[in-house]
Amino acid sequence: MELYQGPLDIKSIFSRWLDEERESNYGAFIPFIGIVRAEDNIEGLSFDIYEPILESWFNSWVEIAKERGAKVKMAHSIGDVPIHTSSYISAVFSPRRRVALELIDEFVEDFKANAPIWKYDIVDGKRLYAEDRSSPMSGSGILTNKENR
Amino acid sequence: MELYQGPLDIKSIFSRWLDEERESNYGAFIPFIGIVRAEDNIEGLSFDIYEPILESWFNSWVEIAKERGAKVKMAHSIGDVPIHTSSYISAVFSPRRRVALELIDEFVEDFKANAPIWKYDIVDGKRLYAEDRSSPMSGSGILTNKENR
Amino acid sequence: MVKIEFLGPIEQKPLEIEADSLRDVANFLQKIESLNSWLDRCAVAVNGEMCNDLSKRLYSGDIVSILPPVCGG
Amino acid sequence: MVKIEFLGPIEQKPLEIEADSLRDVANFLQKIESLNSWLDRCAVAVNGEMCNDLSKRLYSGDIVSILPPVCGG
Repeated sequence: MELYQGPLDIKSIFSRWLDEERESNYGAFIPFIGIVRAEDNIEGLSFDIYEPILESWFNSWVEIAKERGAKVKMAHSIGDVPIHTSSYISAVFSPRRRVALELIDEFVEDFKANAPIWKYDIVDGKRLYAEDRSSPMSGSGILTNKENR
Repeated sequence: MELYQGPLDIKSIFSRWLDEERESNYGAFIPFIGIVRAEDNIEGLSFDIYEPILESWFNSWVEIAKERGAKVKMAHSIGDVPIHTSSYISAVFSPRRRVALELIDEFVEDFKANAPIWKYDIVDGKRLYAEDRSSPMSGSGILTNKENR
Repeated sequence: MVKIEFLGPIEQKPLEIEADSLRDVANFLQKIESLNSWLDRCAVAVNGEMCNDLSKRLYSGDIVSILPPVCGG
Repeated sequence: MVKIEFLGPIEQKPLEIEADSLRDVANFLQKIESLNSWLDRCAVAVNGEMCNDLSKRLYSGDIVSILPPVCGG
């Protein structure tokens, strides 16, 4: 797992990952690249990350992938990322395409739901929490559940 | 659609595609890269392509993608491709990740089933048709169907 | 004359025959021993477009392509 | 003393309190007005590991992290 301040250099990460697994005899390589869209007059997005949990979340996917004979990789931005640049790339390597296609889908969806990353729109140079696009992590609400009131 | 003699220069195709859509305001970019695996003592794979049908097959997917606000791209090798190099890259660009994840799966699976490409193992310098891994295209059997016997 | 071409791994040189429809082509090809193992598993294109209709009319100069099982990627 | 930190967009400085369990932390946080709108939607980590168990024992020096709704990518 790789974290970078600001936008990702997607081409160099992609090339390096391809080289790293060149001799691993995987048959399918599927990267997912997130690009910051220009919408609602934003200048870009900004991200906070809680590394310890992101690390353990990612490691659990390394294990899931390993059980299927596959490998996952991921890089994400910290801080500001201008529109039309990238904040996120993840990838699956697998001997077989079905495993790769299913795994990249599950991995990216679980990333969206449970990776401890907070997103902000940048408008007029200010960070506005992207509340409408954010989801409570699994286990949310524990601090207010009824048995505790 | 791009066809090349021999293995694909994946890094340069990837970089060019990323640049081509840099300003298109897509939010998700998912390439699928096929890498030739070392198995059964093969030296590589070799491919024959029937271009007119591949072109029309690909164009039908351009239309399907367009209806979903997305774009597809594809490159494939003709002739010999050594192990651990690539013969195939396709990609989906879409504003939204769900569309992109679903489309790359459907596109790659239909490619496998219906793109008019014939694969050969290269063993001892000879081309052996990969019959066990090949599938009849949709509409196969028309020349021997019963009403015609 | 209609030209019949065999794609990919089918080791058969192109043929030219008189045919008014794809059905004529099918009847002709069924008589060629070496194609027996292929025809069941082959699809057909006429002039570069897939065709699933045996009644398809053919004209002189048309090209019928015989497409065996595929495996790209 | 247990340290409570608030991640991402929650504008609350870290707190240090006496607490024997995560339930003590929950009881304490529920009394803070400005956190009312957050707690329902927050998950919890203890010392960098997700925790779904209010009876979790806490020891002096433990760090409890409050994680609001996420959106990576």
